[in-house]
Amino acid sequence: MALTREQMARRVARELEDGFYVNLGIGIPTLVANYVPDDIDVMLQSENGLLGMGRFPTEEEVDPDMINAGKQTVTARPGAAIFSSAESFAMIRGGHVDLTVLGAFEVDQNGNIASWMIPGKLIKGMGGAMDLVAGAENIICTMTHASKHGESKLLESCSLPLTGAGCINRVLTDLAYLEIENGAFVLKERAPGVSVEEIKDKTAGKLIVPEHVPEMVFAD
Amino acid sequence: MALTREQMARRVARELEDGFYVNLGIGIPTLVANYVPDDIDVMLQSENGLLGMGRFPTEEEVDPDMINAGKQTVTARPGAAIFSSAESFAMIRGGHVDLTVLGAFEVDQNGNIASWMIPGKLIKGMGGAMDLVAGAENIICTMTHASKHGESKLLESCSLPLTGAGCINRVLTDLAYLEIENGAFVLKERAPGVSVEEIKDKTAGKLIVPEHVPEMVFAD
Amino acid sequence: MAGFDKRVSSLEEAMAGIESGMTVIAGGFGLCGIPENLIGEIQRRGVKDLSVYSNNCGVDGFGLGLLLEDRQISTIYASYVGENALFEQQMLEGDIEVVLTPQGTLAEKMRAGGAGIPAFYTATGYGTPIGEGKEVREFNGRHYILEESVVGDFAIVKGWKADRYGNVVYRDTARNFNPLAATAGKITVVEVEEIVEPGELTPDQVHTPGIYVDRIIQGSFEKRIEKRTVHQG
Amino acid sequence: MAGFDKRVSSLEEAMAGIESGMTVIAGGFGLCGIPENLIGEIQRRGVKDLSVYSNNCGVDGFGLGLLLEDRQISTIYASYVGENALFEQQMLEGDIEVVLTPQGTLAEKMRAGGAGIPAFYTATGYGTPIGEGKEVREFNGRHYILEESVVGDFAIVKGWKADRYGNVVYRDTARNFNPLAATAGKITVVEVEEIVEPGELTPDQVHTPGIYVDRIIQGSFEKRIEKRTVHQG
Repeated sequence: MALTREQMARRVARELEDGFYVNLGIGIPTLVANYVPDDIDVMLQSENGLLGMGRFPTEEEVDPDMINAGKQTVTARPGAAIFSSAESFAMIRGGHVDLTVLGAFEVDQNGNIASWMIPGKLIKGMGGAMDLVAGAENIICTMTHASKHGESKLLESCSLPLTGAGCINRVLTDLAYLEIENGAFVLKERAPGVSVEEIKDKTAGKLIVPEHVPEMVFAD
Repeated sequence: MALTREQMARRVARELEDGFYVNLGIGIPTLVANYVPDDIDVMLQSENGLLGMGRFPTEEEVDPDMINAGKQTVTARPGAAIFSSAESFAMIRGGHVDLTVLGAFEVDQNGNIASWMIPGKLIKGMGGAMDLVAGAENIICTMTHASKHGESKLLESCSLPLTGAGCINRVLTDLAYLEIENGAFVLKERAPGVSVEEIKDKTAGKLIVPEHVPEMVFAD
Repeated sequence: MAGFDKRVSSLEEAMAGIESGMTVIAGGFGLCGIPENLIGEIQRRGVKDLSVYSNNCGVDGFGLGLLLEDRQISTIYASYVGENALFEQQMLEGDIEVVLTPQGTLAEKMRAGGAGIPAFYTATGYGTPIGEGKEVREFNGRHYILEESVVGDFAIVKGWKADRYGNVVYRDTARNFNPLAATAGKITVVEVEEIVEPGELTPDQVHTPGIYVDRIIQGSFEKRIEKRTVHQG
Repeated sequence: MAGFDKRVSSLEEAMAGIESGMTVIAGGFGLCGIPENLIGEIQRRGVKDLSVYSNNCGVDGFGLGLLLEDRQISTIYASYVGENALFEQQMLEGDIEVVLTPQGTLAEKMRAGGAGIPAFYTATGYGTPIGEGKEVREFNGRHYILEESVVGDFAIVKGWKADRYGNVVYRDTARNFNPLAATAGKITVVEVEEIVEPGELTPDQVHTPGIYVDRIIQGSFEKRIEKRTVHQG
């Protein structure tokens, strides 16, 4: 069975370490915040200028001056800091963020990522994504393994305009967790009940399958 | 009679305009603050990170955390702002300071200035002077017209290492007020009792003497 | 002290001098911290052919979206154009030139422009369409592209409080691009919620020192919320 | 929450890992806002051959002047070396390499280093000895030189207050180079006068967000005054 969005978020959350400063993109990455293990603490960075993003506000707390990069109303946790966009991207570009989680349309075996436009179809803009992938050394890309039509999104070479070149080394899809090494996807874990064959079928890029590929385990 | 240091400062102060942000260098330029005309207000910028420098503190007010770029203890006036060195030089480099007054060893007819080192003899460093002369469009250079030995400091070409190239257009010496235009010093005013001949003698660079060169007047 | 009293009493005075063809740098992120009333005044004046630097372009009927309606913007430098149907349409139809610019690069372009830095290198966009045609240079084994900074004819900024000298503080995440925009205008206009007496803002806490600011106006703000998300329970 | 508790309890712990040959970026302007105790710890450790970026080099017997006494510094990047006889002597005798760097360029080198900008153009120093051997480029008819940024193995910083997360505020003009230095260290150590509880520093007023800071230590400071000037009357 392919992972649900929640399971994907839970799997990503296992990569968090105590004391990490983390930037979570829109969509599935945002959900990761709900699954931070109890025994660790992470600090969320929102690129519009907030370090230490807290939960959503109550009705009474809603404040138009307090939003996150997804434009959602949020709160700040005690010990938060607020700053300008220049300072925010100084942090990001300067490599001070420990982990970035973001979605993508395509990733390829050389660590290229495409996530910001589909020519002639969709132009939303890159927002902060190009800075994030250029600045972080530690990026997890979350995406479905293939399109609805079964076309692989893990490619030999991205077909869409790139967001960043050679910057991705970890991918979590609804089918598998993979690492990118030396021009290939290395299959590290399978979603529960998903066969290596299915992953092979849906991976267009070069795939290395180790002898043993463990299945992910979700406690409940 | 050559101008005193105080007269030099008074003459420079006449160039101040209401609402000017001004950076005053060490020495004679610092004295300019004492002669701001009563009917105007200027805001002093100190490059260590203070906009709105006030008077010296009383004994009770002395605070080691509040100094100016000359390392003197100072106060901040109401409406002052304090910031980092990066922000301070953003202001300076970005051309936001209206007037810079600084001393020099030599100035030449092409607007070059030398003020920061005498090879083999004196190396104090340029501090913020190179940024100031590169960033300000409006600079007044204050200096004695000639050395104690009678050697001109207003040259055809600076002999000492430069602080900035082609950036000076106004010079106030103890003998005269001059503007630099098209590769020449233009004599605009004489110190009281100083002859055009004396100024000519002590100016090594190309000097243009208009038909009428008014004498500076000091009220008291 | 007239020389430092930067208060103006009307929006007309606040935007005096803006003309068609000018470059305008705007603070704000989404609809948060945007200079609502200054945008309204630009709309009222009907100046055309503006080049605008702003992270977003508002939404249909609010924020910079207002200037799209009247086709006042010819070129916009922005990082994100989503959530604005009219914008997307004008872009796809070629009515407006959109120079998509990574958010951090956009921020740094403004900061550098204000700081007298004409250009800087960044790894952001290297190897992507954003890097095409730009100089590439290697430093310490990594590739970077050269980006030029920007100075606008006008910068329009939304602050929280200011004094008459033009010292400004921003509130929470309404800060965003505003302090950068404030440094990068030949004429910088700041609208705030409250004008306070000189000395009320602690010097240490001033976000934008008055030296960058030319005009200050007090206004009232709708502060529309783009995505109202609340905590359940 | 151990992961964000950056407090250390001894100077030894604060400077753990510093070795001979490393690059150290120091905050402070003259003797104002200098990390007195961290400098003392570097002296105590006796590490040699340091490259130091600091606006000044203290005075004889205080501040970074202490490290000159024991010849621990091999290269210093500074804008001003006046008021330090030992410094001038070591420089003239070639015992120490001094790379005189314009103050604004020094500040921007630190800021850019922390911000992932490897190099930038500035007009400062063009046409002077500082520009010799550096790339010159013209933008909009003006000449600029290329300056590279810096990241240090350590940054040593003096703050006023900090919380355990490493958020720092500075006091008055003791801010100076400190916030820039704080961004530019692979390991950034901040000594402060007071450690406060998380939440005591208003998020809007934090000068250095904790993400830049690795270690925080509380200390006491002599705060020597270089030029005590008082108002008469």
